[in-house]
Amino acid sequence: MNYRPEELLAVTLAKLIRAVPTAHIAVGAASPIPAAACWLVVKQGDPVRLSLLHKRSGNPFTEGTRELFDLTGQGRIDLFFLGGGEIDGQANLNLIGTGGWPGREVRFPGSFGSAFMYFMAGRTILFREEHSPRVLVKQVANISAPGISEAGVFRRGHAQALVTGRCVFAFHPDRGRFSLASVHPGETVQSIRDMTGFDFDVDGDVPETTPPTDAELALLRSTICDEMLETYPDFCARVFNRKQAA
Amino acid sequence: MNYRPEELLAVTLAKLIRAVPTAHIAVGAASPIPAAACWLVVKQGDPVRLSLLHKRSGNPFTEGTRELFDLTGQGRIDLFFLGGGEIDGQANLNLIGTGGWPGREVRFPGSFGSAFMYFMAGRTILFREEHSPRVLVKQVANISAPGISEAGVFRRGHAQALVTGRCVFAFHPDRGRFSLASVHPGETVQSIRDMTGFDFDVDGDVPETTPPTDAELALLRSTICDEMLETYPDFCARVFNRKQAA
Amino acid sequence: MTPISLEAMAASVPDGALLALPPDNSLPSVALAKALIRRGARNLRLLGVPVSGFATDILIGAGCVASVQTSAVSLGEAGFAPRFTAALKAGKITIQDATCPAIHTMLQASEKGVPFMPLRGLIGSDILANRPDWRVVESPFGTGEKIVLLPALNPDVAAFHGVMADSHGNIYVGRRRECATLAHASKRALVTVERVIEANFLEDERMAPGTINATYISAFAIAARGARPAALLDEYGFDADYVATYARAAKTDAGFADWCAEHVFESQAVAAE
Amino acid sequence: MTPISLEAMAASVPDGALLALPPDNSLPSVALAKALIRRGARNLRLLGVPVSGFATDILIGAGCVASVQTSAVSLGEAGFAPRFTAALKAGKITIQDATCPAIHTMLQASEKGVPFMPLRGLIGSDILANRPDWRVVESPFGTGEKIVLLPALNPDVAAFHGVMADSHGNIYVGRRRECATLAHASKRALVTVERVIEANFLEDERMAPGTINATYISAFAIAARGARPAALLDEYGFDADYVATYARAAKTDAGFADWCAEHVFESQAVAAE
Repeated sequence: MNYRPEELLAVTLAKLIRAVPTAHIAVGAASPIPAAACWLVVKQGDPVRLSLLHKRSGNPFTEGTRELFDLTGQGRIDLFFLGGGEIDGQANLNLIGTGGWPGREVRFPGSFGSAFMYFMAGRTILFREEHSPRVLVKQVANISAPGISEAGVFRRGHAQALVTGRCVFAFHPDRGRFSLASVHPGETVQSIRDMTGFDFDVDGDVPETTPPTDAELALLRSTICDEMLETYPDFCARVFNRKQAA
Repeated sequence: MNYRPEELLAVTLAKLIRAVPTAHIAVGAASPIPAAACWLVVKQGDPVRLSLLHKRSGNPFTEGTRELFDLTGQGRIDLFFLGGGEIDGQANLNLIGTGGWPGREVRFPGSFGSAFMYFMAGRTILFREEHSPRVLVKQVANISAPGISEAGVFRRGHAQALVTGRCVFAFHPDRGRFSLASVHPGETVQSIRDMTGFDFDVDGDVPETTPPTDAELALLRSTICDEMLETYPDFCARVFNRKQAA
Repeated sequence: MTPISLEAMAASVPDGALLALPPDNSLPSVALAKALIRRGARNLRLLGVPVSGFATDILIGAGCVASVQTSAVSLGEAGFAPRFTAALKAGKITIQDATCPAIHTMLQASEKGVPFMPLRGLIGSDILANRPDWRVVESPFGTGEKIVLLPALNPDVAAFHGVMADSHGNIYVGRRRECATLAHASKRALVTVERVIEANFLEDERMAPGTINATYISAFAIAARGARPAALLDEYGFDADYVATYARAAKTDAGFADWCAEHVFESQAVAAE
Repeated sequence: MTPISLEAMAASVPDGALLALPPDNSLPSVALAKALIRRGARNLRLLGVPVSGFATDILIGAGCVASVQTSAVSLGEAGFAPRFTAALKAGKITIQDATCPAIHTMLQASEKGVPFMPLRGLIGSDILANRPDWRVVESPFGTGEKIVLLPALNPDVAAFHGVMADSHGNIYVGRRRECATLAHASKRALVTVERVIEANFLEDERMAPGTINATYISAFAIAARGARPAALLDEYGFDADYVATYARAAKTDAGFADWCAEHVFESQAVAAE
């Protein structure tokens, strides 16, 4: 394996981005791998606008921090990324904590904008590197943002997929369930079942997640690392072995 | 008479302003006499903040044109000035036009912010130089902004007074009627009745409107004219005989 | 993002569009209004943000307009808007009256992506009585307050004149933030500018606060003095003589036609100056 | 308007106040938070606008806080906020969870002077289930849409750190317009700044768009590097090492007490540097 797991994930996310027409993506601060995926799509030549939310210089918003939410409310954000301390089989997200409300066992930082963005973005890619029964649970302890909504509730988009360190799930809002789309090298349907707390569908043969090409790796390690260095110095140092100039 | 009618009106308005604690006044563009009154209050030493809405340099608003209305909605504007193509005895204002909706006989420019400001400013001084049965009517043809409101409608303030070229009326929101507060030199209660389309109360003897003092006139013609020259060049030329430097 | 021509911009505004225009104190693109007259636009539904001025009056005079939604139509110091007044009297246009903060609120509802937004005031006004699209509700918070809910308003096209565009299509409008709200709330924003600057305003802390992100801008065109006779921040002042001359000429159909021939059609170069 | 001292500003915030604080990416006044610790403030009800960061965690650690309303409490790259987490577990504070745009919306309602404002999303979230002060209604426009109405939120005190004040008390915050909304929505706005400039920012077209009018500012104090460890526009960057050191120290009560003694109490001069 001539690539790092983070590089596989970035390339995999990039393919999911390109699978659907996408004009504008917003990316949060804590998401270096999704950010790398977005830059990959841009550097591969797709005319995608990226709004990097916590970029210090060139912050895209001039109306203050509400602008991201207004922009998304207007329907101008085609794709957002979300994670969760817990994610369940209905694609419900828990960023609150485990145990009773408001996280009596383990308190997570909180829901941020998830209870709005998950409804109002054109679609969401769920991303969580840790793939364990602790994170991928049958039912989340507390719902920060629901995976599907009842009739009468305005909802522009849903989860497109859930990408983890072990596999890619596709989400089907009509049936409110995930199906296994591909497994990363070294994983099997059974190994995924063993590590997943929720039930999911397996429709036919499940392929292996396509590894990065040399061209993709070259892009990631050069121009994409350049773009990311200011916002994600630790990530660039760890994954691309690149230090920021002092 | 060693003063102009506009100067009497400015001084009269200034007295009405000072009669009630006033921290912040907003003044529209078409209101040079109210603006002069506000400057008079300021130059007489009262710590009043003036927001001059159409001042080109130093426009007080940095949130765009909605900020005046937001500011007033917040309860931060203690006093606003309004006029009207028609004003009736209940202090209803018509800035729409005469005849059926939307002004089939004579169309006025429109209501501007009156349907909001009249409710949300701490109080309003109504000002209209023309005092005739054409303007001061029994009932306005169309209500841009009502003088009083029914229970259950949030209303922060009402008309304090109506100042015209002939007299000062006080407004009593509890009884929804004007009373004659003073008549300008040369007018009588009867002459006011003759020129007023609506019925109003006369409580005891009606004094004559106090004329400007020499000190007030000196202020108006010097420093206040200086302040007003940029925004109201025509007014300063006409009333104070001052031309703006080229 | 590269500029398009003013005439191409005018061609991109379809007949019948709901076209939002700021008034004379708020960066109107008079250049685009004139180009719309030249292209013979028809049945435009104008929205004054929140009132209407010179650009609205000339579009009405040239027969481009079917209706106006606004809080007032005025030429300011130069008085009533003559072509608006004449067209309304002749039944050639309809008007839907509002009040300034109601228009801001309806645009803010679109900006936030909500279907409606509340506004105080209004109750007891005939404006409300003539707006079947507005609703009075009792507050669901148990206070007994009656309050108006206004529906989101989503113009087809917003048009205004910025000071400058940068290399990325970001537009500088300074403190005239109502143009930003308008761009956010509209399906398309068409902007004329004095000039294009090789820069990225969003990377410049001093420029960014007065900038509208290019993500909201559909196209921009260079039109020097494109707000004239309106003022443009500290770039140039209000041309009161120009408006007064117009107000006198436009009192009659013939006078307007002459004015229009000279100031709109005779030479685009002259018109844009 | 002339500056007051930082300690006088802290003294003006009463115990029990609803105190709104922007997070680390949005001009927090860490200087004022430290001064509040020094004055021994108690029972503060903090509001994260729309999330909470370093300043909130140190105020909680010092025992100044009774409750937090926020959309998240985090030290960003440095991880979970240790004093928040410990105090919540120990039952020393309560938390009222929200989601970012809900907090913006509740402040915008106060900014507009309306009693409530709608927001999409939220329905089906346990955040909503735990907010008895929020309402779900069916749109009165006949669409059948269910939507949340949020009540106006009017903090007693807003505190943030601007770049500079001018001679009139106008405050420059650049593109961080959320500080303006916060000032508009609050009963009082207390602002620390790096410096005071002899000028009127409202008379300067380049400064005005990033300025908050003094009409919303109750008082300002000079506190050099007053946002630190947070960044201040292009003035200084985020001090990740300072926060990481804090996060390690504040894992324990004793570690926090030591950190606090050194960084809050030892010398105001050092703390403000």
